[in-house]
Amino acid sequence: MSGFNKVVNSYEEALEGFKDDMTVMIGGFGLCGIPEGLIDQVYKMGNKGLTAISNNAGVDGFGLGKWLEKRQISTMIGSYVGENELFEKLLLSGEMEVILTPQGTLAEKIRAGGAGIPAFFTATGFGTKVAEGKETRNIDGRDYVLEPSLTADFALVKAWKADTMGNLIFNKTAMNFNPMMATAGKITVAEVEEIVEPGELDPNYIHTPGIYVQRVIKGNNFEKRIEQRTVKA
Amino acid sequence: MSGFNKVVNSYEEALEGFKDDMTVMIGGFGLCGIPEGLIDQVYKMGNKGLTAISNNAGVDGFGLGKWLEKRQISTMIGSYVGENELFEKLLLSGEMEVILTPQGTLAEKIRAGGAGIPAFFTATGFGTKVAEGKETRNIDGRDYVLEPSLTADFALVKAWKADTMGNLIFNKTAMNFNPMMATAGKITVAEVEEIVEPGELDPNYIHTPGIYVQRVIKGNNFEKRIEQRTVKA
Amino acid sequence: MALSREQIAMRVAQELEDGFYVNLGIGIPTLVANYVPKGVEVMMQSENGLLGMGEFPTEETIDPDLINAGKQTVTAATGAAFFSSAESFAMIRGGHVDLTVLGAFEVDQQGNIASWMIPGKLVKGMGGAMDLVAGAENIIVTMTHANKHGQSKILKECTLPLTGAQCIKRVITELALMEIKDGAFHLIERAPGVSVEEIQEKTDGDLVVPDNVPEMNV
Amino acid sequence: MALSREQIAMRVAQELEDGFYVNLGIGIPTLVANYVPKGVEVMMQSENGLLGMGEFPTEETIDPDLINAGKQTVTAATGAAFFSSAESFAMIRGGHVDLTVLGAFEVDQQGNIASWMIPGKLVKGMGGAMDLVAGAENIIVTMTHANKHGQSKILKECTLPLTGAQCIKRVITELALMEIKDGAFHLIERAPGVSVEEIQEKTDGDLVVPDNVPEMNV
Repeated sequence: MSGFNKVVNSYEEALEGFKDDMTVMIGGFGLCGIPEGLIDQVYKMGNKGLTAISNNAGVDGFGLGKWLEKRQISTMIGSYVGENELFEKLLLSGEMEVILTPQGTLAEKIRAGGAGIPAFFTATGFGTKVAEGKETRNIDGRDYVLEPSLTADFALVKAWKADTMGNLIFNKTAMNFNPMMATAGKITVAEVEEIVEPGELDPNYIHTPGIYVQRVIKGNNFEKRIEQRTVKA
Repeated sequence: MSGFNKVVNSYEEALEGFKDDMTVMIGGFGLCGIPEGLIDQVYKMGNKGLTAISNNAGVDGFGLGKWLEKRQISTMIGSYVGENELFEKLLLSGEMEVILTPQGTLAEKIRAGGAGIPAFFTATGFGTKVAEGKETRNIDGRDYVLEPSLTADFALVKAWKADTMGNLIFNKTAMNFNPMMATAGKITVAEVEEIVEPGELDPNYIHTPGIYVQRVIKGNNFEKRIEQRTVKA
Repeated sequence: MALSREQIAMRVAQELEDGFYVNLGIGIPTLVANYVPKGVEVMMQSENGLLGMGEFPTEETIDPDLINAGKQTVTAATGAAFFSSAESFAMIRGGHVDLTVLGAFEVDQQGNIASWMIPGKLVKGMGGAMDLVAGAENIIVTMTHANKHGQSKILKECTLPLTGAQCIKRVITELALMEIKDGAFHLIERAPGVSVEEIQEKTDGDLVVPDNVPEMNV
Repeated sequence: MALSREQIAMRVAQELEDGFYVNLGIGIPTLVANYVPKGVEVMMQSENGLLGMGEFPTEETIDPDLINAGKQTVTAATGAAFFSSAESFAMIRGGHVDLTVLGAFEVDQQGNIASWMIPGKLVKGMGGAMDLVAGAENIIVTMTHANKHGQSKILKECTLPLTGAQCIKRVITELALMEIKDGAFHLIERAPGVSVEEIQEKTDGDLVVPDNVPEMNV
């Protein structure tokens, strides 16, 4: 088998080497574009002490909400996380640490992590709680906060299509945090709706080049639950 | 006319407001993916004292080589620039200042400029001339240099196709520095091979969203000169 | 008469210019999209990765992969583009969005804004609000002038944790349109039939009142 | 016998592993692509924005929009991807490239490399070399052991302006394969028929020589 064939055939194989106390990034915005099957597999495996980096924390009983059920997350890094009763309970009881990060800063910290940039300045959060304890600096008359980058042991992302070499394309706003996370995982696992042969994806429109992706798995039966089903009056 | 119709019909209009002593970014890698007509127009207008930010500086008589003929550039920021006899002469005579910047740092400085990141750390260039006079810092055991971002008064980019709203797609390796430069110009002008109606480009595969682009012009007769014509034996 | 939520949105919509790229927050700001003036075209940016947000879908066209930052199903307008969250906030942080409209719990006369956290209650997080207020040159805050207990939210100094420092220049409430500069609120317009005295009474921060305060045209 | 340029490339090619993403510099490194071992597939990264560089085109398929970092016309391999220079160097700087092969004027026993500038001569610029040496864990430098005047380029301390500090761990010359660690060159292999004495003589830096120095298999 070619060294570039990254397709694995089971969720067990997709998460081989995933251990307690690891740092893991999970793509998605709300429930849109989340790697449902990989999240379920981590739930099944029951690993504890995880640092989870994800914009949101799922809802009760779905997405990362499942990890909360089993108290798998010890630290959650996200921008908007409280749409979930259990989350609130774990936060207030101190069972889980939560590091709230502005959404754009979170996205940029992850991109920086993947791109070998250890830290950058941003105006976001200057003068707020977010800047507490961080270095700040005035550059050309404006105040900025120094933000370190983020990387992870595993990045679990959801893509629309992959080729067997791990080149990925995303669909519409299901892209969100997935491309940056794909670059920032030591092991990046992509759960996708369709796997095609190399050459079938147009090289001019690859969102995530395969160099960032270590494993590809075809997901079963994505539920794609909608949080705010809103239609035209 | 809709406020989103960014198409201009002449190079004069495309470069309205372009003045002496401005900072200008010019897309391209070597002669691949350069905005030929916009470069020619600046040559015709004869503006002087320009700070030119471009990976390379063209060749004698073509691309930015033409600006050199008229001594239009006072400061050149690039990564690899000496493929041009006139360039050498201007550099040695002190008629032009040259700020050599590692290619990846240059790309990242431009991206950062467009993205509102005023400065970032990178390991590139640590311990070399590039780091002289710059802040350095050890982060988690590795040494980094602080690099400020770059922006420009005008960014002149070359795309393959645009819609009238300024959404751009690039072709193959003619993409290179163009997408980042498009984000970093106060006024970004895209010279393109084809202009289509809004909706004709697939929103899932836009390389540069129109928000970054102020003017679009259809180029005449791209020469697309090849520097190293290499074919299979 | 104090403005309704819709009227606040209508007044904000008068600030839209043809060709503007606009980010609208949740709540009243969302309503602004319903009142875009005739002859004006705007493109809505949604920070989860969409430039050119269209109207809500029908039951037939609903797509779970196409939502806005409020997690509502939406459509893409003609000429839209999809991109990553990093690209989206590059636009926002880089100052490429022409107008940002968002709600707030409090603003103060230094231009500070508090909109994301009420200590003691559950903290959901700031989402993209801190990036939006840090990135935009042109921000309009829509909010009620006072809380349900009648306490002013237009303050000398914010009491809640800030979303951004010294970044807000315009506020539209049910009573007034105010600009913030030189450490004070400046009354620019009042809601039809609302007296300057009522506005002054409900404003805790320093309020500069010119001789003539025109009524809003809503 | 000292290795030919082709033989140096052949020896480097033995370091390729199936599934490697590789960036090859200009000169001898480019030749490595011709000697990829049987059963090994690699993808070539070209820093101007191409992952999966293919062979040179024919006159019919030549495309001015498709070049490599040496500005030569190339083709795209099956499974290739195009991207911006920022993305390309995100890959490089972020350590995603498995192997980088590049030339040098000098290397020294601290792992410093000088490859871009000879003061007094025209300076063309460093291109992507500084990013490549800073970003890669796994770098092989290919170079001649000495210059045409017989002066060693395998030094105690580089004399030319550096491309990168303390980043080089392996060097392959026409005479030897050496590793750099603990402030010295370690002789690992010698070119067939080349004596340890000749290598020592042409090496200015400290050279650690084990009891047995096998010949390269080229």
